[in-house]
Amino acid sequence: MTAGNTNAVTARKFNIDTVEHAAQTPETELPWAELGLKENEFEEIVKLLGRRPTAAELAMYSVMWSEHCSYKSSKVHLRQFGEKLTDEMKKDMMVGIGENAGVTDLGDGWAVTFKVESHNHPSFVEPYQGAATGIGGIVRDIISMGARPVAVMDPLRFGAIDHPDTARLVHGIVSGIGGYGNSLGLPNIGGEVVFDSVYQANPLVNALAVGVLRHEDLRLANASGVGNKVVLFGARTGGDGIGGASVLASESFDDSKPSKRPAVQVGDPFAEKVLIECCLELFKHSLVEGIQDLGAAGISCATSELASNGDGGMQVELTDVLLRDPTLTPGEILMSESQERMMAVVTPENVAAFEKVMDKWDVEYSWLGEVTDTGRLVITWDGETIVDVDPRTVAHEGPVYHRPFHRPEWLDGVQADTFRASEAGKGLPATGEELKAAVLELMASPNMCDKSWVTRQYDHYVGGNTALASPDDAGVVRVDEETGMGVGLSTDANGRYAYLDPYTGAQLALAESYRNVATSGAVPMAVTDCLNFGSPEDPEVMWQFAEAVRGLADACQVLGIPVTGGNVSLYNQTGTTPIHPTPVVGVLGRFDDVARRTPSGWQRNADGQAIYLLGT
Amino acid sequence: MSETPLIADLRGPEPAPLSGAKIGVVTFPGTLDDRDAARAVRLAGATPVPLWHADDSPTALGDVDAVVLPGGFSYGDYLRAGAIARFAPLMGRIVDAANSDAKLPVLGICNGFQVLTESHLLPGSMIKNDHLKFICRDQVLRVENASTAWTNQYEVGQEITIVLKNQDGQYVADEKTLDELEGEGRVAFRYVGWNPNGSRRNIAGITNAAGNVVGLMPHPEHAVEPGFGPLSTDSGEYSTDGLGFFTSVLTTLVAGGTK
Amino acid sequence: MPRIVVDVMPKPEILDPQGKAIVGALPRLGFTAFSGVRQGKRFELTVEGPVTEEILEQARNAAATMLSNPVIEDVVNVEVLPEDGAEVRADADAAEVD
Amino acid sequence: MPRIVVDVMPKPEILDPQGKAIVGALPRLGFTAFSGVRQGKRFELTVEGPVTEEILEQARNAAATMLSNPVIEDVVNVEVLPEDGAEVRADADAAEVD
Ligand SMILES: Nc1ncnc2c1ncn2[C@@H]1O[C@H](COP(=O)(O)OP(=O)(O)O)[C@@H](O)[C@H]1O
Repeated sequence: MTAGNTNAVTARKFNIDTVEHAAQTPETELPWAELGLKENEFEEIVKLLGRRPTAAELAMYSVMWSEHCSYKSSKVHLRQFGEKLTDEMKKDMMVGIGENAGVTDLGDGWAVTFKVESHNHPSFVEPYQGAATGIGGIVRDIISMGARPVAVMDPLRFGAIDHPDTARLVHGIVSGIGGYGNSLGLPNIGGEVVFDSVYQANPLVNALAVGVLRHEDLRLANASGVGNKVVLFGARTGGDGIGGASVLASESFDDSKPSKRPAVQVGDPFAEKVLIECCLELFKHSLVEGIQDLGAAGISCATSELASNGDGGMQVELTDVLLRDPTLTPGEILMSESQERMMAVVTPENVAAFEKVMDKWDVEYSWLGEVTDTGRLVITWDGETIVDVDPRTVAHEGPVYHRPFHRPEWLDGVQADTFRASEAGKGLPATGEELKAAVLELMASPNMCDKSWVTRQYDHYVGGNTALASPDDAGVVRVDEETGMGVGLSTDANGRYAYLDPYTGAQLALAESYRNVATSGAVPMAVTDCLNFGSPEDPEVMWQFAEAVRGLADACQVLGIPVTGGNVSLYNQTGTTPIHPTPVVGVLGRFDDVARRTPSGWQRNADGQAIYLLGT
Repeated sequence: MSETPLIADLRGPEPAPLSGAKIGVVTFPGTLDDRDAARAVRLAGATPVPLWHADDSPTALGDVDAVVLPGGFSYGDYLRAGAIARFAPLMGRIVDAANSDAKLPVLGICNGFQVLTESHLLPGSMIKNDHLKFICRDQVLRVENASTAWTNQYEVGQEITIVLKNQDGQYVADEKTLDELEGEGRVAFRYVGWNPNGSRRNIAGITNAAGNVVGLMPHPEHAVEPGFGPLSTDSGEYSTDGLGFFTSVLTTLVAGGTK
Repeated sequence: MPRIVVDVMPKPEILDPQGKAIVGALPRLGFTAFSGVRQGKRFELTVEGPVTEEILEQARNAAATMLSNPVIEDVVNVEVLPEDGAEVRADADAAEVD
Repeated sequence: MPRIVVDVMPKPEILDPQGKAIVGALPRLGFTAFSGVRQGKRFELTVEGPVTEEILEQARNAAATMLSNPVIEDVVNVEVLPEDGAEVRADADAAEVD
């Protein structure tokens, strides 16, 4: 609850690498390689700044120019989602790719925002917390659009069901998703559970969240209005996500004993639930001008994106950040990925009202600085300038790679290995008994069997607006209680198809999701995707990626619905063996009245109804 | 061509409004089902009044005629379910009003039930489900006491389907307390069929001796609107069995107190 | 900074589902020496400055009223932790290198 | 029967939402002496017969591999509980009568 400089004492513990100092000491060795930057990238930073970066600037650029934050390998392909938009596709799109999540107009002044994201690697290391914080992250994206989150979904992929490590992952991940989502009061309305040994040491934990808002509540991540205040609120900043040992140890005054940094992050769903309610109250009273969630790259990302999207600059005093761990160095504070935090821009007139909302919900906050007209992002540590950059170079003008790609030679072999007409009928069940056995075997296979052992661990009733959830093909939630208007969602993917042919595989995923939404009775309107692939530095993986994106963009054009947002997850591989390319596609559709939703399968008391098979 | 036929008639019967009655719905930090409880109150024909946990003014309860403590994870349930919420300033007022001569009707649902046991308004406690997992399912209950403020619209022995969803739902108390509850007819609901969390003697809900304070783990507020709740096991139709809790309390209020 | 430890255990007569699950799983991992397991909670309360009898009394009160629920739990221990926790942690380190 | 106690705490650098919620609530009840709270777990393992060094070793192993999650938790204590737990419980009784 306290604002102000509570950490001032610690400010003196570091050898502060100021901008001035950096200009005077061009020869200083910097750990850019350990921070994941390539030599050309480091040289580019030096060129942009006209001097070597300070330790804090290096920290910012390294996290923001990472594959995860900058999309440097995927950008050139993802552009197609924008380039292939037709007027028909743009009709209801209020916000497209580029913001925290896309927004689609539902009519009657309502809009809906949704997005799917990955938390694959953290979930392998610590399944419960990795999956839990995956839900937390995607839900904050939805809040930051000005929306109330209304449901979540969780497409999951695990290794072989009988592998010794699979139980650890399945049970940890499922209870993590439930533990976090259930505590937020968000119904889980669908997802997937797939077992395939290609995901053995690289499970896929994708999480989708959907939220609804009135048009006037739409918020974007930008900082405008000179003199407006910048505030950080929610959880305190700890050493989360910085990595086991700090490579910025040079910053530390006493570098003989670097203090420990968490190996994994622990989620606090209670803090996030309070954060949701608190943000909704801020939106209701129009108390924030711009807002941004803190995910990967934390304060680096929030400050540079807010400033870069705004029309001026920003000035921030870093010693005002409330810390969970007082030993953090400035660079570490900038890189920290601590969960359950948000940053907002507030006009001076609204400061008191903002603080009142924080106090009501017992949420900690601290005022960090303000919007300026300099066009620069300036960050100080106890008054001394440690960052002075053009925010666009951090947030939006990072490196872009045209990675080489080529069709894998092995693909012909895999594709040739098809079902042969000459073998048709061989081994097919001939008798009733055999048929029964075959059906039972299919029904019992882990990928086909009933998923209620997973879904009953998820609350699908909370909110009282769930019209369909598991075991139906699409989840349906009511948006407007007056009219019954609502949305239907489905997520689908098939890594095996995409492995055989990524272009068609991605299209099949979209088509399946589209069908699931359409058969529930909704009119499909928008697409979100989570593209899970191996290393982009492998030209064959890069080809799979390029093909999948091209396939998806082409199919969206045919179906007339836009991709409004999504996420790319690369480097999903074990050693040099990539997972199957796995584009997970989510489709959202609109219902005039969810009373008209159609459940999958026939209902009880359906005696005498006719069954038709449609399509080819 | 005519309109697509409705698969199910999702519209509920229009309940007779008794809109004069005000029913408070408490929100603690981490409460999840407050909006659902308010909707149930409205569908039953009364007016929901939001109450804030931190309100410590003498008039904090306003002029509400009854109070619902809804479900959720107050304070994350991190210490024990309901353990921290129990100390909210508003809880002091509610405990006093429930114990006063006026016998304010109080219903605790799930986390609300846990808050009531932590406040010692109801005996016993809840521990982790015997299978250690969160569970969400359509649950059949048998009404064992139909004379409390919240159950008088049911019949003894009636089976109702509402929603069960919890992680710490196993009701425990020592044998003496359990015998007392049984002897005094204070077991209000029992699980039918499978016991979903290992609760002693299949107890799903209990009442205080006066019948104005009732707590249960399952969620009646999720079974009030056709199309958005559980399916009843025998008919396969949507169950609105939960509405009876809210119409019961209105009947109690009309009658001028607990039966 | 000094810390006070509060240990809370489920009452012996109350079923402990977590303890039960653990005792069932231990033999599968080759730990056969244990016939029963109960899982309780350990709280460490940090105190700024010396732990006076008054503060210890506050800890006992907090333990009895909030940190435990007397219907199902017993407070089995309230004590000041040796300043750097050294002697206690020695054991733990031994356990960790295994 | 003899019991071995295993104490497990969240690692100091890891966020402890439980402790955080408790430390926020304590002052509202007038317990103002505590600046921080961490919540961990206490396990009591029952042994049939005398606790040999071998059994203690098994307990340490179980603590490190199963009773704690080494990614986020530390085993801070593994020790044999005094036979009837008497001296430890004395304190607790004091706490309960308050
Ligand atoms: N991880 C999950 N989370 C939530 N719901 C899930 C999950 N996995 C499967 N489901 C739900 O279970 C039902 C059956 O899933 P699935 O067997 O994959 O269906 P289908 O084979 O028809 O696609 C669907 O309603 C789906 O949304």
